[in-house]
Amino acid sequence: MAKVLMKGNEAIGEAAIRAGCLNYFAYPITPQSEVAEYLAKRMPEVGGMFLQGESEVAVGYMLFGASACGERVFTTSSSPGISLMSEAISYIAAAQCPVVFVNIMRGGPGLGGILPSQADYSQSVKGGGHGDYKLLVMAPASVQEAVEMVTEAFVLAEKYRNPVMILGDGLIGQMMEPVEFPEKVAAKPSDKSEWATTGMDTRKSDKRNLVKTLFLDPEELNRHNLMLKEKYKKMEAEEVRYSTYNTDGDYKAVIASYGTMSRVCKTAIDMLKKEGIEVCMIRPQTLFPFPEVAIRKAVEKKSCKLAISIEMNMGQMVEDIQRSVSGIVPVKWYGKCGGEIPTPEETAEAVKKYLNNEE
Amino acid sequence: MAKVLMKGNEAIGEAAIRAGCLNYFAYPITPQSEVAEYLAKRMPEVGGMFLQGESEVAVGYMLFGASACGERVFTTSSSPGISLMSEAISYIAAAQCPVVFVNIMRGGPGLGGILPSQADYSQSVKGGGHGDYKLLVMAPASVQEAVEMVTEAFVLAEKYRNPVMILGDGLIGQMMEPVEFPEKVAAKPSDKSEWATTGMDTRKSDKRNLVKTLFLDPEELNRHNLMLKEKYKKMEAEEVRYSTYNTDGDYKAVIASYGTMSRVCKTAIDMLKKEGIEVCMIRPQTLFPFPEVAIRKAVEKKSCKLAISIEMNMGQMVEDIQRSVSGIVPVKWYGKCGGEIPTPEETAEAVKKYLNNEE
Amino acid sequence: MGKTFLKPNSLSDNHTHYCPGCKEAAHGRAPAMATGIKRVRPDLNVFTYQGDGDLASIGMSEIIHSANRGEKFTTIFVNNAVYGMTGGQMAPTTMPNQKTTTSPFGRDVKDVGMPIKMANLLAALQTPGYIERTTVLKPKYIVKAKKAIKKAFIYQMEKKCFSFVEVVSTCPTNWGMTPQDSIKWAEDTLLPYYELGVFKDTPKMEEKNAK
Amino acid sequence: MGKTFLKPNSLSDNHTHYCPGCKEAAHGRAPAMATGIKRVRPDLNVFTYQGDGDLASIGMSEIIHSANRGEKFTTIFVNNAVYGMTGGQMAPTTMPNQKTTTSPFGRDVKDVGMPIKMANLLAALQTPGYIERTTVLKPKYIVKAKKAIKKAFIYQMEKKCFSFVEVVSTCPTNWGMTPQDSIKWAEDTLLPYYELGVFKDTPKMEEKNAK
Repeated sequence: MAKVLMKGNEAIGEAAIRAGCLNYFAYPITPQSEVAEYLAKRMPEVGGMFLQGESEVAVGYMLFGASACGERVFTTSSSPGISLMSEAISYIAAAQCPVVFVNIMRGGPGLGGILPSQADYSQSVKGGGHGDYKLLVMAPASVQEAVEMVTEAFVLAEKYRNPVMILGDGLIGQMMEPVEFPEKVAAKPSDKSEWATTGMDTRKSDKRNLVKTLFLDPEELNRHNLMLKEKYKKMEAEEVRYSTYNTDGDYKAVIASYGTMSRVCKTAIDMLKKEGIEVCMIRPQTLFPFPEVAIRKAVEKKSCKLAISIEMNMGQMVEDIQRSVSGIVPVKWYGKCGGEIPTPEETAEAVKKYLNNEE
Repeated sequence: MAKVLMKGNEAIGEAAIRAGCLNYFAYPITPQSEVAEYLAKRMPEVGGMFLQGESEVAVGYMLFGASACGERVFTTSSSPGISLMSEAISYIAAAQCPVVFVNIMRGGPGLGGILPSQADYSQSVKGGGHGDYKLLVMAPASVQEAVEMVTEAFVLAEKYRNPVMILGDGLIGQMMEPVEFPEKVAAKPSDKSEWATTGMDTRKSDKRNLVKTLFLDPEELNRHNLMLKEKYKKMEAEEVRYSTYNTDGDYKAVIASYGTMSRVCKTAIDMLKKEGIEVCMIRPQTLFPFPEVAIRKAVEKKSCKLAISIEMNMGQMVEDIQRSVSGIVPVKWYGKCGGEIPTPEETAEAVKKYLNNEE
Repeated sequence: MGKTFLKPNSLSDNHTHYCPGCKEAAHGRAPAMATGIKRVRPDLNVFTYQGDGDLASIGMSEIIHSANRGEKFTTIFVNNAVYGMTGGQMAPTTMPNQKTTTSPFGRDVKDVGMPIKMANLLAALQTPGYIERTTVLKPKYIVKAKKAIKKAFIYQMEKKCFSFVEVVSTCPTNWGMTPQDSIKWAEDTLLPYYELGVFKDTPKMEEKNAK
Repeated sequence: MGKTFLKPNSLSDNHTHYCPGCKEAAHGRAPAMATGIKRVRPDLNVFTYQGDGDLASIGMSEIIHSANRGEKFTTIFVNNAVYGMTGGQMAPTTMPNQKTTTSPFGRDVKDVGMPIKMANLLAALQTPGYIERTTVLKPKYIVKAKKAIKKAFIYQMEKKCFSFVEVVSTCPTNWGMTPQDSIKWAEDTLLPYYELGVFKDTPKMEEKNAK
């Protein structure tokens, strides 16, 4: 297929349709409203469904209901909207429904601002709703990668019967880039007959499926949680994705960065290289499961003195880097947030300062 | 003052009143509804105010409004209810309002169960709402300590102008224990004239206060976030609280445990001692800021082979232990969740197995 | 807690496992969940079964918007003037001066307003098609309630409209009364305020007009 | 976005800093925030200023419950049949067949129902004291709108009741019209559906009855 020039938000909407997801519920919020605006036009053309919910709280449960019927369904929102879905996300994870969420992050906390940010890392990867659950979290660094991750998100969500979160920053949603949609996208939907409440007529079965999250018997609830834990372990074993940059030489520091920020880091690494300073990057493409081993191995190289987490937030991934490097090298942080995006020059400068022990 | 026998939920309500907090908004949810039921009777007696909000979402903003006026205000809820407050919590932290939250955790995720749990550790300590913010999180291990922490929570909330979360499990709310209320509790409210919107007449001032979280200028939002970050660093420097148990001898393992679970661990440690196995415990009383240094120092003792996080969840504190021990010893986890509380016997057994390398 | 489930011609005998498939929504969110189901599977029959706190307090927005969009499912609203499952707290439907665990001195209407009449409120919207308030206090009322519920499901199966059947009911446990006393109290106190009757029946009106 | 702020006798000249203190609530939550303020500081004058999506969509529950509790603050609801700040999406108040960014083929009432008349809906509750719909489309309407807003604040200062003033307005930018065309469209389309007038004035009624 030929490349087309598209805004990230629109490309995400188109990618979902091409991945066979014809159901979309959403509520307006900047900077992701273009997804709804695009799909309001596009869904009727492909026989799909779009409903603007009355609130993000309601949208969360619309997704839950639709997914519990075994239908592919997704939503897009931005930071405060995801907070409002927290309760529903916990329910959806508990009930093992394969909903795909896209968070085009804006500056926070609170009302914050409408410019790009990566400040919902902890919310998506660690916390968010109540209880023990994990989202499979993917962080695209380009419009092209956003399209690919949306495509894959539905497959992974169904493989694990688990919600998947695409964590994009405002730039991913707002910028235009050339994008190529995958040829074969509509992967065969997984067999849902064992769990989805599709109606007896449809399934031609005597078995009555029940989608629930209430387990009043504590032993049963403990077992349910242990089963979920096993599932998350399996994700950790099988679904870690990351890319590397400039890892061949004797680098002095490992940068960990994801999403749009990682592109700035690449340029900074090139700039440093010209000055004779070798620095490499591990870019997590999945934030959960996290590429712990890759980062640990990277810092084990003898020349490496430092790991630096570079994020468009106040240092949320730092703790995962600390866990990963286990004290082998010190872990530093550099970043800005709320729409302020560090320039390659500032980033290179920050790395140099750390390497010179100035900070 | 003499000791009285009280149910945890009621003692928490009484403690808030004695701490000078006469404003309470809440929504019914098991297992914390007794706080509202107690205060519905008690508030009128002391000239206080209780309003049952229509939802946890609304309660979150009632708290925000009341606190922005400079009044002491608190709420109590349980796991799904806290998820529904996530957006408001992010706003309240961003606007630096000193609201006190009490979460009497129940089994999750989703609807889960109504029995005790500690499965909202990550939500409270790491994630929850969107954006870069931190709650000061305290975990009481007894009704007495819950009373003391509620008392202190208002002081700390006002000192830092930051929301404080008391993270209790269902047992803390439901069990009856003898409790002594502090003599002098109503600490002098901090000076709020610089920020609270108390009305011009009241303040006799020309300065117009504004409570807001919107910063459309990215530089301003970045500065706001850096200021918040400094505040959280100050908490990390000054407010870490923990207690220790059996740390004198040459222990083989360090247990980290908090809340009700830590009481089970104490008994397990005593049992192990009788068998000649020395194990110590660090009990975090603040979960943020986290007693990293104490745990690190504890595992540095030569005899120590292991750190074990013991929680009524699937292992949420483990990552903080990993960060703290920085690879000095391996980190293990033991726990149950959803109302299943490990017995001292089971806990001792789990510790022994780890020490014998059986798992 | 609200429950949303798919109803076949008759429910299963198994009390906890409805068929052919059942889902549970969070407190208040059943209408949103039912919307989600109906939008992707309009062929399935869906109803929500909700109590006072669930529907009239935390779920107010969801029921109003679902009704106003004309989602083609059925809501059965059991109004017994109190939160049941969480243990008898004051609901938006609690009567003036009625004592509950969170209104121990009785509901003070000066402080928290008058009880909300959900059927009346939903009838103030333009879209919803069928709204009736019934009761099951005595056998003479039950026949009407059954008819109303049947009509609600027929309208759904005919893909006609959103239907809402309020059922005024008792809660002896949380009212602290014997079942008999609670029936008397409900007849004397609830029925005069929560007037029974059809508030809206658009399909019937349209049928009449068509003739 | 909803804003809740404390109003003195006259607002400050500074457009972004109201006095003597101002707060901003999240989208839809201004009435909850205003409730919080009024419950702890009943002496302060508080009003919320809300748009379509804010009040009629995401904030539906908050406005209904605040109104029903009879919270003694004032709500000014600017109804221009579309989301403004987020860029012209369909609101619950959007007119049938009206095109917006999320209803590009026009609002399909068969799919999402008829527009919600907020003043009418709130008037179906028992508690709220003063509810009026006004407009500022032409000078002749503005005098009435001013009077309504003044009355709403007087009722608040007299601690009488919750007051709600709906103001039918235009949004030329998001309607894609010239200001002049948008006034014509609003008069021809909005006013016949959103009928102007007083829906409830309990303090006035009570005064009459007392005489």
